[in-house]
Amino acid sequence: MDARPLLAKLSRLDRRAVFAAIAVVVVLPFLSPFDLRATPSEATLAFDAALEKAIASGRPLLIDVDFGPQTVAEMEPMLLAVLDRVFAAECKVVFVTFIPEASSPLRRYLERAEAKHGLVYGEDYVFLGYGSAYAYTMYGMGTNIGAYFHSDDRGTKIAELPLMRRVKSLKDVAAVVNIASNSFPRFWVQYGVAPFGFDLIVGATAVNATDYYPYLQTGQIKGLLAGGRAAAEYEGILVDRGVMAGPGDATRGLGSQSLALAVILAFIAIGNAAYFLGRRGAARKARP
Amino acid sequence: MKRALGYRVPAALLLVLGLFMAIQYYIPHPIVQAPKELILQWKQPINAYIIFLALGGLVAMHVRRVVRRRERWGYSVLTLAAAAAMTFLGLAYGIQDDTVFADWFAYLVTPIEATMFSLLAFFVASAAFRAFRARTVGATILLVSAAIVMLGMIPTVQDAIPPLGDAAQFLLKYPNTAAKRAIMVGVALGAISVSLKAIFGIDKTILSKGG
Amino acid sequence: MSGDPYVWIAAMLTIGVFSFLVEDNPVFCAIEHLLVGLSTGYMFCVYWYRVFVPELVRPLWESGAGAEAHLWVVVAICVLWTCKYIERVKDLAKIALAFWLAVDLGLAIPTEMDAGVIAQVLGTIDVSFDGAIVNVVGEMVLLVGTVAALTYFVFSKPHRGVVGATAKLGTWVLMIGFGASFGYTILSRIYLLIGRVLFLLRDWLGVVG
Amino acid sequence: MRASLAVLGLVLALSTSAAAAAAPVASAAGKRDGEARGWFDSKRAVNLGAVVVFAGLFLWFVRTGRKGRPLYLRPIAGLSAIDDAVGRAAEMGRPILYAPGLSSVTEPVTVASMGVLGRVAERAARLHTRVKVPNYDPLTYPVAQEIVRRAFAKVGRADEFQPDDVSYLTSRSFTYAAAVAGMMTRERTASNFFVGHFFSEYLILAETGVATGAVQIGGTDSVAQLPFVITTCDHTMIGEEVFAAAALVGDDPVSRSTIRAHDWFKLLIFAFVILGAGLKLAIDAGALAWTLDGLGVDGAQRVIARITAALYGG
Repeated sequence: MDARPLLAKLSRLDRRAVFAAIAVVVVLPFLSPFDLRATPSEATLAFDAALEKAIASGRPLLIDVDFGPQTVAEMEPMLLAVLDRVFAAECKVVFVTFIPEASSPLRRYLERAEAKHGLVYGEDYVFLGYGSAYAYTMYGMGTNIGAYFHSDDRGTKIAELPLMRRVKSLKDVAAVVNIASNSFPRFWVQYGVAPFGFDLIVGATAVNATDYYPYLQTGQIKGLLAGGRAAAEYEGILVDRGVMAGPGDATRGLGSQSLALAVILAFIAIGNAAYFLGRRGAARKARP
Repeated sequence: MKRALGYRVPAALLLVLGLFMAIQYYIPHPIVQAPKELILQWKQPINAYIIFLALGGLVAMHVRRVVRRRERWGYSVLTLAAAAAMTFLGLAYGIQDDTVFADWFAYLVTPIEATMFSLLAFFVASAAFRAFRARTVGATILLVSAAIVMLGMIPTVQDAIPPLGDAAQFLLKYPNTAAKRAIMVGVALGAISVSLKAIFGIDKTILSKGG
Repeated sequence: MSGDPYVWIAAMLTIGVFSFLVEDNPVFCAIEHLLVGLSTGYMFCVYWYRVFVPELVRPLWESGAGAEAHLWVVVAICVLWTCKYIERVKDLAKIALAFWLAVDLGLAIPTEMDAGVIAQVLGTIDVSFDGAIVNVVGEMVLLVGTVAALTYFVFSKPHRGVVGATAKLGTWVLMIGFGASFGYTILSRIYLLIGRVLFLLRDWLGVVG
Repeated sequence: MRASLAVLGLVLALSTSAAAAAAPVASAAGKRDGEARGWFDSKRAVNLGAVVVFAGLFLWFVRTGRKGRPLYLRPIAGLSAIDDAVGRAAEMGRPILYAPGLSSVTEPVTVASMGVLGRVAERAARLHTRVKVPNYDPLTYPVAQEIVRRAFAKVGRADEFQPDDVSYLTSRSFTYAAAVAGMMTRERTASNFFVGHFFSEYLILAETGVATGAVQIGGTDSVAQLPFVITTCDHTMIGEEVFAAAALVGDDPVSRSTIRAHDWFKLLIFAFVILGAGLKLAIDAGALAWTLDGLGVDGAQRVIARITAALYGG
């Protein structure tokens, strides 16, 4: 059976066939789920170590959550894992966000965490709410948080919150954790770490994370969770450490992701095979 | 007078304030930092006002499209209705979590945007299928590098062939960082050069002398 | 199967957007225009309640003429910017634009030099050849790769001879880097699709636990 | 204006280098209370030095550029392809799409994009072709409109310019992606330009453009999106090439000449990298300590420790 006409047809395959294949492969694992464990990468181990160091210091943390509902699948598991870790260790945390649509999901996560860990608002954690003009506020918070957040998300004045009396500026926090689906970590480096030099720990989507490897290498960020896969790796670490009862959504998503990658590689192979056969066939036809 | 206001005054403001914003970076003294802090705080309200004007421009465009019955004007009616409804809900009942405004955002805007975002999974596959063909040396390197990283990221493959996972990590850690670092340096030099050109009035595109 | 009408609407909209993959159709066109309209309303209200009123209108309203002087500068800039839409005084808007340009472009010079040049150059010279062989090779690749890739961005010398060869090597380093991050990005894109699939299968149809 | 520019440049260079020289005195005063309160933050002396050197090179090449000496600059792929792309759209009688990216016009890359937009709009005006510019940023929107209007006027076709072609859509990235994808498919734009800063939504625009069969030219400084620009565009301007293209596009000899400043500064970076890496290797291998002892320098360890902290503190 001469494979060439089949492969030739495949190389001009309509992209909708590729779309259909991806849809099938992503849905399948959820109908018959299988649990896949991922070996943690260096960046994930650095993230864990940096967060543990910040918790051990006993000083409060600032967590800046900048992901909207669109990137929930990849970023929510990261945030939930970090919340479990910091509150299990009774660490005090100040939350903030620089994108408006992150506020309401973050309130829901914090309400669930408050119930789960028995937290007291104002003492164990504070949510400062949404601050606009991100880069400038980050730069300003380095010296004076009160100037940019007169009151918290619930409208109470900063001075009335016990935790905020301990956190006047970013010099008073052990580390800044930025879970972001956009490029805000880059602004934290440029307007926060460069001028003020505190520890920055980043959770990002896979695509933005490849941007931050240079920052990890230069030490400008101390740890990096790179995408949903790193979230699954970190879930594994916390499950082994007994902080999380069982694997979260990120681990379950690994199945879909692995199959989808395999399908894309198959299409790339087909495309190249057809391309070379097409060229060789044309070359043979060209010879007299 | 019109000539001066038209170009020379903005150009002078750009020169003086531009140099100040650059030089303040090196002078922590409060006399310099206080005005800078003030200027940074102005950004938020001015930004909001500029957005209102642009939204007004958008609404005006859709109204013109309806009035002049341009192509697909029916859809513009939908846009105007949606904008009016959302604005009314927000102004009348507030925008806190428990309002209809928040529900509309959570159950109308968010799913559409999240699904648009998820289309990327399909487009990244079709782009890979089309573009990763070993036509030239550069395209071949791109293809091989992507294939190694993809294979290295599949947990079963990584456990079956450990060196593949290491190769993927190597590519992401060293050549990828080298490429990004060179691009970042180039971009930074380009950005500084463009800033200087604008501040010193060499590049007049934005403040558009004349015309 | 979910009984909540909002979930049904969200599911219909999700399927409507996916239909764009097959081809552009009136349903997607309607959803797109609906989205633009809703976003317009959303942005107006969010910026009105969260920024414009608390930062400018309320302070001005409460303290009247005695407001901190700097708020009047904000008003002045807003008025100047509005002139862009009034034909006779159009050029006045350039003053507001110049202010805006000065703040961002002025601040870009030192911050770009810090984060874009100095940090990256210091990172490049911080080579450490101790440790495993793969790290030593890696550090070499990183050092030579960065220099070669930067040579690709040399504009005033024709890419011939030594410069040409280095720039060629630089192009290959760029291609390796792009290939690696493209491959790595596919992961997060698939997670996005997983998020929508979970919404349809779990929240809407209730097929998945 | 030229004289005042040169004088100002000198004043800038002198005052900042004087400040750099006075750094130890001023910073010592500032250091006493831990936080740099004085007139100079010594932690940023290196940054200041680098900026002063770049500004000096820049102003030097502004001067030589004014003398009008022809300067060689290697061709930039995306730039030379503009004319063919516009020609193709004119032949097919279909509009051009120009997406100036998502950053504000006050960001350097968008300023560069406005320069390229001016060239594209001018070519399009000459060939009676419409240029659709969907905007994400409320500040870029009126500036882009002004630039396209000026391009049509410059070619004497002010009447053919349709203001609604340059429109503001929204400041939400995926609403913008949906609207532009719809625009490309329905208006059947023949050539698409994506020049500026993009985020994840870029691939939605570009893949939709490829599906419509359009010729695509891309240029961006966003490192994360470059892999997708490479695989979806016929011509790509990588990072700094966007800034170089903007300098070349105006055919202004002074702007062209400033690109030499980039290259000379890169030369300094090459030298610094080679010396810096070499010195680090010498320190690691202990060669530096050995030579210093050989030369009878006492306290070699203290000197090396200070060098390591300064250069490789990281």
